[in-house]
Order: sequence, then structure tokens, then C-alpha cells
Amino acid sequence: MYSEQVMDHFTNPRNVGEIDNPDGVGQVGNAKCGDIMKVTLKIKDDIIEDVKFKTFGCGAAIATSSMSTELIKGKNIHEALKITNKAVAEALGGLPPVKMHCSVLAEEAVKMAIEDYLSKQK
Amino acid sequence: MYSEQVMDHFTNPRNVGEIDNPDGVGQVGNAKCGDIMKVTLKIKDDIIEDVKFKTFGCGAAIATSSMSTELIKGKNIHEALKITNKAVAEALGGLPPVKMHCSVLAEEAVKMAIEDYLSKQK
Amino acid sequence: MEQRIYLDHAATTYTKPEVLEEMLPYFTKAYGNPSSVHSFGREARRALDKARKRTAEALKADPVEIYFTSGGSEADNWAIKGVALANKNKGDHIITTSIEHPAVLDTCRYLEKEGFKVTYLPVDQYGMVSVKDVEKAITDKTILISVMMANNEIGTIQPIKEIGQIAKEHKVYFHTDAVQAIGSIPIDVNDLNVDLLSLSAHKFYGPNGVGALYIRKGVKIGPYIHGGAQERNKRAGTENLAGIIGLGKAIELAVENMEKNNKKLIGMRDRLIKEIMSKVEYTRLNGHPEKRLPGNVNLSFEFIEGEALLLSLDLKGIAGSSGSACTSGSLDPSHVLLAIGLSHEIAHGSLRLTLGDDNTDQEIDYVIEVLPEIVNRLREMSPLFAQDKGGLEYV
Amino acid sequence: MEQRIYLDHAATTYTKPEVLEEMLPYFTKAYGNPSSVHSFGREARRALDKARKRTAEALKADPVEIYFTSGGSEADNWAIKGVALANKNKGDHIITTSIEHPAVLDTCRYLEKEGFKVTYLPVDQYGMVSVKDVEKAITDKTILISVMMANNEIGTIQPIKEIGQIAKEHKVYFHTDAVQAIGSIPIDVNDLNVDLLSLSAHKFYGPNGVGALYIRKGVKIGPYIHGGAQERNKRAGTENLAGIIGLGKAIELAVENMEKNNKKLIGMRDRLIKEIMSKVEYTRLNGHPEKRLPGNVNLSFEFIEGEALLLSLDLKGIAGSSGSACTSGSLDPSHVLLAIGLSHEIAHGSLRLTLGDDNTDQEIDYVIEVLPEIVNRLREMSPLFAQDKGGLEYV
Ligand SMILES: Cc1ncc(COP(=O)(O)O)c(C=O)c1O
Ligand SMILES: Cc1ncc(COP(=O)(O)O)c(C=O)c1O
Repeated sequence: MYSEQVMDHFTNPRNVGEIDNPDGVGQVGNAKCGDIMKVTLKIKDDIIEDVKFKTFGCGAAIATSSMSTELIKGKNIHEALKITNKAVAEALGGLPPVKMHCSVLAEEAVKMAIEDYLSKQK
Repeated sequence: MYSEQVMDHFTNPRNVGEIDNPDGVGQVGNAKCGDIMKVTLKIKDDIIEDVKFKTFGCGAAIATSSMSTELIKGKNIHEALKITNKAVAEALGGLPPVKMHCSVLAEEAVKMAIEDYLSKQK
Repeated sequence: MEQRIYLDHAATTYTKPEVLEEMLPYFTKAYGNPSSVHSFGREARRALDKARKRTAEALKADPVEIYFTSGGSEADNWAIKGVALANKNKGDHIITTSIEHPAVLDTCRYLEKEGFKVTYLPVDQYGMVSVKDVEKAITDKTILISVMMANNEIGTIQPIKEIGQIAKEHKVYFHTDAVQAIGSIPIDVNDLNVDLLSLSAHKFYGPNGVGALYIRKGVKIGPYIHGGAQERNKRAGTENLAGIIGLGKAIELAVENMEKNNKKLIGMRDRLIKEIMSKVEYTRLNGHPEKRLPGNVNLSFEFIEGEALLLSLDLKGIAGSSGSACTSGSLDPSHVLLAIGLSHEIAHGSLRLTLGDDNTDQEIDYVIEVLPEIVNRLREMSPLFAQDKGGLEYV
Repeated sequence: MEQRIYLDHAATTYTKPEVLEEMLPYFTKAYGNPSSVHSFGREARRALDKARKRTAEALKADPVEIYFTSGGSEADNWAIKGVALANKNKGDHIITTSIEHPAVLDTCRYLEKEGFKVTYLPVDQYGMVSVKDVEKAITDKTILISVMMANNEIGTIQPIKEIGQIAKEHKVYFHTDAVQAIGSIPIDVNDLNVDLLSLSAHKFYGPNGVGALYIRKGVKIGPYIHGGAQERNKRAGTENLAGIIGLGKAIELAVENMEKNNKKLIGMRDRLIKEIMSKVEYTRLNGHPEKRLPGNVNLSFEFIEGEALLLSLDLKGIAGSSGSACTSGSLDPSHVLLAIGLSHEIAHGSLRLTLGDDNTDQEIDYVIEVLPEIVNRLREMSPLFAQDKGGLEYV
């Protein structure tokens, strides 16, 4: 059902955890629907120096969380904002159709965390 | 489905044929229903000296025809009239329930042939 | 009884060893439920997908258009009731023929009780439906036409493509019962303009108890067995995985070998018909002389009754049938033989011999030798035969 | 993945070798159609009769009360729709429970659309139906009560005999879905006052795609699959002979070995529950602590999601399920877990492990070792777990 890349990121998720005193925090989803992702960012000069996630959710939710943190790490926040859920799914070698909504969760959590950072800059 | 006795009488039916100048003739059933039996009798002093049958019908019809001719052969006609379809079926080791109607055919044909004989005596 | 010759392939076929071989692991090893997430389940899912693909290829359909069922009867019931109930706001009229299998006819009769109107088209003396009759029967209330591809008793092959064309023009759904056709007639659902098609594995050397309904994308039809989400929410119930695997393998083989098999079957069939008809007088061939299934022989022997004939053949090791095995429970003369105009008495004396992959020329020789003797013996016992010779009418 | 441990026997079981062995001849050798007159057919008929007898004996029923189907879903659909439609002149009300299998629930929802009224009784925290609730729900329009014998997800065993008594007193037909009960619970249809009972072979080490409906003599019900005269005119379609033979053998074995198997399963089950619950905090047992199926373990682990848990277990070679495999297509939290009062979030974190004849103590040891590690790892990844430790509410 899942691609090898999904299984790899599910089994060995990158960037699990929570950053202390993060510069940006994003949390989306709710337990009722079975999916929650929380992203914490360390940002310096608009560059994402570090990123961590915690996810409550299915295999696809965990794998997309892991992959999207990998994709944004070290990137400029404006570049990071451009990374779509489709790009995350593609980087994972595709997701089963019924699981595409999980990849939206990761996109949204990242966006929310960056916006949180931006709103604090003002 | 059929007992050994039925198969025996079907495979080697006794008394097949037609008696020339019979003393009694009975024919019942019709081709539309798939069952016809014709019985011819040679009777002397109310004793059935010879009997022959011809049957168009299923295995059970042929076997009951054969068995009922066996049962009446040599008998007094009044005794013969007492032989029921149940007795014929029993002598054959039983018939499948859906085939019981075939044994009625034989009983009726025999009765009709004897009555034919009796009516000519008057 | 030493030798046993099976000539009842239209009733059911054996499962081919290579089919059974593919099925076996799914009983004891790869027994997962295809809906399960774990490795057993995924393995099962892959096998299921493969069988669906094979089935689709045999019909030139898309795999998502294949829905596995428990056999031909369920497929027929589902197709007809499913379309009728889902489209009753559009109309209440169904067109079918008087020679369909009971799985279609009984379903239509049931729907009549529920308020639908059904036209049962007649057939000609060869069992052919007239395409014009189909067209004439269509009203603005017609929602479904159901005409079988080939008849199970007399083997007549219907003008499905022409009927499909008409159904399409009139925007009426078209179902065909192809249970007897798989492996005998090349099928392309798009070319034939068929919207729904029933098939059953045990008629083409697959296992019993598994079939499929092809449902063209977009056809409005609800599920018939409600419950779990199997078969894309259209047919509930844990999949008969081994059975479905068997169906997939069998249909692939059937299509692959069709040409070769048909040639062989037609040769044996025609020899059997010719020899018996030349040896036994008062015999007629039922069904179409050319447009007939390669393995189907259906003869009526006057003055004798079918069951007695079957029993006698059986005692000689020959397995045939008189009318469809499915309907023999009733022992009424076959509705198909009556529909082609046979009288009751002639219909009673019918014999169907349906040839299959395992039959040999020697077996056919044996039947040609034995059958006339049996018919003669039964005729000698028959009160009708003498009467006929003497010029008498049937009683 | 070296070792594979199958703990999903409620989804489907493997076919026992001795069952398969009895089935095999019916694929390739004794392949006749039981409706046929010839020797192949008679052989098939005898085998069919034997399987019917074995099935009847397992339920303490009469063989003429056994009707073979394509599985549990068909049996449930037939029982409920069949009784509803045949008795609609008497009433339009059906009573069932909120924890039935989708084959029952979806069928009831379908009937609601057709104008029937359905009462879905609630259950208590253990998943038990109240006998009083059943009685209270009966109106003079009630024609059918359908309550499952044992639940497929949480294993709770219902007071069937008591409900049967009430149904009898009120002269209402009583159907029970016993799909999960065969081989685990002794059944006597007369003692239980059951009028209709569904079962499915692949849940008790028989093949997939074959089941049966017990219909008490005199129950008013029409056929659901129309067509040929099979199953005494009540269920059309050429019989799935090999499958039916397999069902017959499997049910005989299941009943023979019930006591011994149950003892073993209960031992393993209770050890698994006790060990896991003592090793993993924030865990709850779903279903009744005692009145539960011998092989059923259903636990909810807070803060984590079931599919991730299943995948992790699968990577360790352990096959389990989260909610019923039949419903996992939707991935909605199980309607059964919601019905016993679990919140959505807890329901998402449920795991069902269902033990079977092939499981060993060593396998249970392995699960006890591996499962806590997996739960801990997923909890460490979960944003809910830390929040909980910090006293936060669910989001
Ligand atoms: C309680 C219950 N009822 C009905 C069914 C349906 O049975 P089947 O999958 O054989 O159609 C199942 C299993 O899937 C079940 O567990
Ligand atoms: C033409 C036709 N339709 C439908 C069926 C029913 O198929 P099944 O017996 O697999 O239900 C049969 C065979 O019995 C058939 O010959």
C-alpha cells in the first residue's frame, strides 16, 4: 500500500521532537479526526535552521511530517512556504489516494509555524 | 437417487411388450406430462395368466410398470385390484418423493385393464 | 461402469489443475483478508488486483468495472434488480427474452410482482431473438434490456452487438448473461455496447461459487449485498480470494485457448450431431445449426422421455442432461424448448450433450455407438412408438 | 521480517489442511453439478447432503433448515431483507443494535430508505445489549429482532437466549449473526429460540466465500437470489460444492474441538491482556471482561493512532487490526467503539488482536515484548502525549 520511501520515513522519522523556545510553532488537525501535527522551528535570518515535529496520526501522516521537515530544513522561509503537499507526496514516491489528505496536514502545519514566526517579527 | 431395485427393473424391465388379442387393456397418462403406460392382460378364470406393458416415461415410471406387472402376474384379478401404488413402491425399495406420482400411473393402468376385462365379461 | 464420459460441461466444468494450483496457496498460506493493513492483507490485495486485471482483460474492460460475485445467478440478480431499483424514477419497463436462464427470468418475475413491467420477447425456431423485436419493444419507460449472449440449453448465439447498438441509440441500459459464452465467444464490451455482463467461473474450468458482474463506468446501480466496503462499496462480504484467483486464471486460459479449443469442439460437435441424426430416425436438432456454442449438442428423440434416456446413458458411463441441470429439479419440460416451438411431448425427449476440453474423439465414437441402441431400446418400450408406426397421433 | 504472527483471526482464518483435503476432490474429480441426474451429479448431491447434515448438527438444527450462501454478508442480507419483505403486511418495524456488523447495519439502513422503521438499541460500556431494552422496543409493528451473538470487534457475547425468549413470547422473528460465534460458543437453535442464524466458513478455518443461513421451518421468507431450484428453491445458483464441503468439515471440527480450543485461547488471551495492561499505562480493555470471545483482545492506547500502530506491529511481523478489517476501508473510528462510549480520539488508538488455533505461547511472549516498545515509540512522537503529561486536555 505504501511506497518504500513512506515506510522509510515512517520507520525512521527525521526531526522528531520539539524545539525549546521555538521561533515559530504550528499545530493543525485534531484528535477527533485522528490526525494532529505540531511543528516547531528555529529560524535565523529567515533561514530555517532547525525544525522538529510531533505527530499523532497514521503512517502517512508521520511520513509526510518527516519528509516535509526534511524539505524545509535549511531553506529560506519564503522558499519553504512554496513547498506544496503534492511536492511532499511526490518526494515520498506517492501516497495512496485515500491518504492524500494527510499530506495537507504537513503543509498546513509548516505554513502555520512560519506565519507564527512572521507575526512575531512584526 | 434410485434404489437398486428400481435400477434393476429399469435396466431389465420384466414383461415388456403387448399381448395380441388381450382380454383387458388399460392406458393412462399423456405425453404432455411425460408419462404414459399401456397394460395388456391375458386372463383366464379371473386369473391373470399373462401381462405386458409399454411405458413412455422416466426411470421410475418404467420400473414401477415392470414391478407392478410382476406383482399381478398369476394373481386373481380381485387380489390384483388390491395392490396399491404404495405396495409397488415398497417392493422397489422406495421411490424418491418427487417420483411417487409415477407409481400411481402403474396402479391406474392395471386397474383400467382389469376393469376393461370385467366390462367385457358382462 | 468403467469408463466415465462427461458431456455436461454446460452444467459445470471441472477446475483445471493449473487453475487449482494457483488457488491453493490462498487457502492455507496467503490467507489474509484483502481489507487488512498487515502483510497478509497486502499480499491478498495484490492477488485480488491481479485477478481483477485478468478478468478485465478478458472482456476488454477496465479493472474498476469488474465486481466479483458468488456466481452467475448473483450477477444476474444484481444486474437486473440493481438497475431496476436505481432507475425506477426513469421508468419501469424491462425487455428480456423467453429463453433466458432462470436467474434472469425469475428475477424479472420477481420485479413484476414489485410493479415493474417486463416484455418477454419470443424467439424463432432456432432460438434467435429478432433485433427488430427488441427495438419495437422499447418504450419511453424502458430502463433495461437483458438478452443472454448464448443459450445454456440449445447453444444459440444471439446478435448481441446489434442489440447493444440499439440499446445505445435509445439510451437504455443493456445487460447480457454471458455465463455460457466465456471461452467460446470473443468478447469486447465496448465493441458490443454492453453495459453489464454476467459470468461464472465454473463454466470455464474455474471453481464453483465465484463469478463476476461487469458494470460499465457511470451505470447507475446500487449494491445488492450490503455491508462492508469490499468491491469499492458495491458488493459486501469478505472476498472469496482463492475462488477469485481461480476465476482470474481460468478466464485468462479460456481466452488464450479459445480459438484452438473451439476448432476442436466444433469438429466433435458436428460429427456427433451428424452421426446420431443419420443413425436415429425421428430425431431433430434443437438450436441454431451454425450460430451455436462450439460444445453444444441438443437433440430431441421422439417417443421417449429424457430422464429414462439420461439414466440409460449414465449406466453406460455417459453423463448428459435433459434441459438445464439447474432446472431439472422441476422436471417440467424446458421453457427454452417450448419457446422454440416444440410440443411438450417432444420437449420431454430432449438430450443435451455439452462437450469440453477433456473430451476425446474416442469418447465421441463411443457415444455414437451407444446412444442409438439406447434410443431404440426405449422406443421399443414406448407405447407411442408403435402407435406412430401404425399412423396414430400422440395421445 | 522473519517470523510472522497472525493475530487477525476475526478478519479471516486460514483453511485447515484437513478441511482443504476434503475439498480437493470436488474441484477436479467429483465435480458434478448436484442437480444433474448422472453419476457425477449424484456423487455431488451425496456430498452436499453430508455437508448439510454436518452443519445442521453443529447448530442442533434439521438439515432442511440449512441454506448455503456465499458468506456471512449474504446470509445477513437475506435474513433481514427476506423477512422484512415477506412480512411487511404484518409490520414495518425492525429492532437491532448499534454494534452490529455492517452487513446487518447497512441492510437495515437500506430498509429504512424503503420505508421500514429500525430501532438501533444502545449498548452499555462493555458492549452489552439490555434484554429489557429489547422488550421495551417491541411494538405491534415489530416483525424482526436481529442481535449478533458475539461482536467481531470487541468480542462481547450477547444474552441471545434471553432475547430469543422475549422474541418468542412476542411472536417476533429473531435473527442472530453468529459469524464470530461458531466454534467459540455452543449453539442450539432450539434452546436459544433463534429463528434465523448467519454463519461464514472463513471465520472457523473453512474456506472464504461460503456461509449458511439457518431458517427455522415455517419462517416466512422469500429467496434473495432468484433463479434455479437449488437449496429447495430458496437460493439459486450452482452450489459452491468444494466450499460447502469445506464448511461442513470445518464446522464439525470447530464444534468437536471447541472446549479444548477455548481453554487454550482464553489462557493466551487473558495473559496478553494482563501483561500489556500492566506494562503500558493509559490503556483500556474494550468489551466485556468475561463475556467475551475466547480469542478476542481489544485495547485502546491513548495518544496514538491505530494505523501507525498496525504498521509498526506489521514491521515486527505481527498482524493485527484496528476495528474490523471489513470497515477499515473507511478509516472512520469504529462504530462499535463509539457505541461503548469511547471518544473519537481514544477509538482511533484501538488495537484488535484475535487469537487462533495456530498461535503459540511463544508468539504471545513476543507480542508482550514488542507491543509496549511500539506504543512508547509512537507516544514519544505524539503531540498529545507530552501535553497530557503536562496536564493539557486533548486538543
Ligand atoms: C459479525 C460478522 N458478521 C458478518 C460478517 C460478514 O461475513 P462475510 O465476510 O463472510 O460476508 C463478518 C465478517 O466479516 C462478521 O464478523
Ligand atoms: C446462461 C446461464 N446463466 C446463469 C447461470 C447461473 O450461474 P451460476 O450457477 O454460477 O449461478 C447459468 C448456469 O447455471 C447459465 O447457464
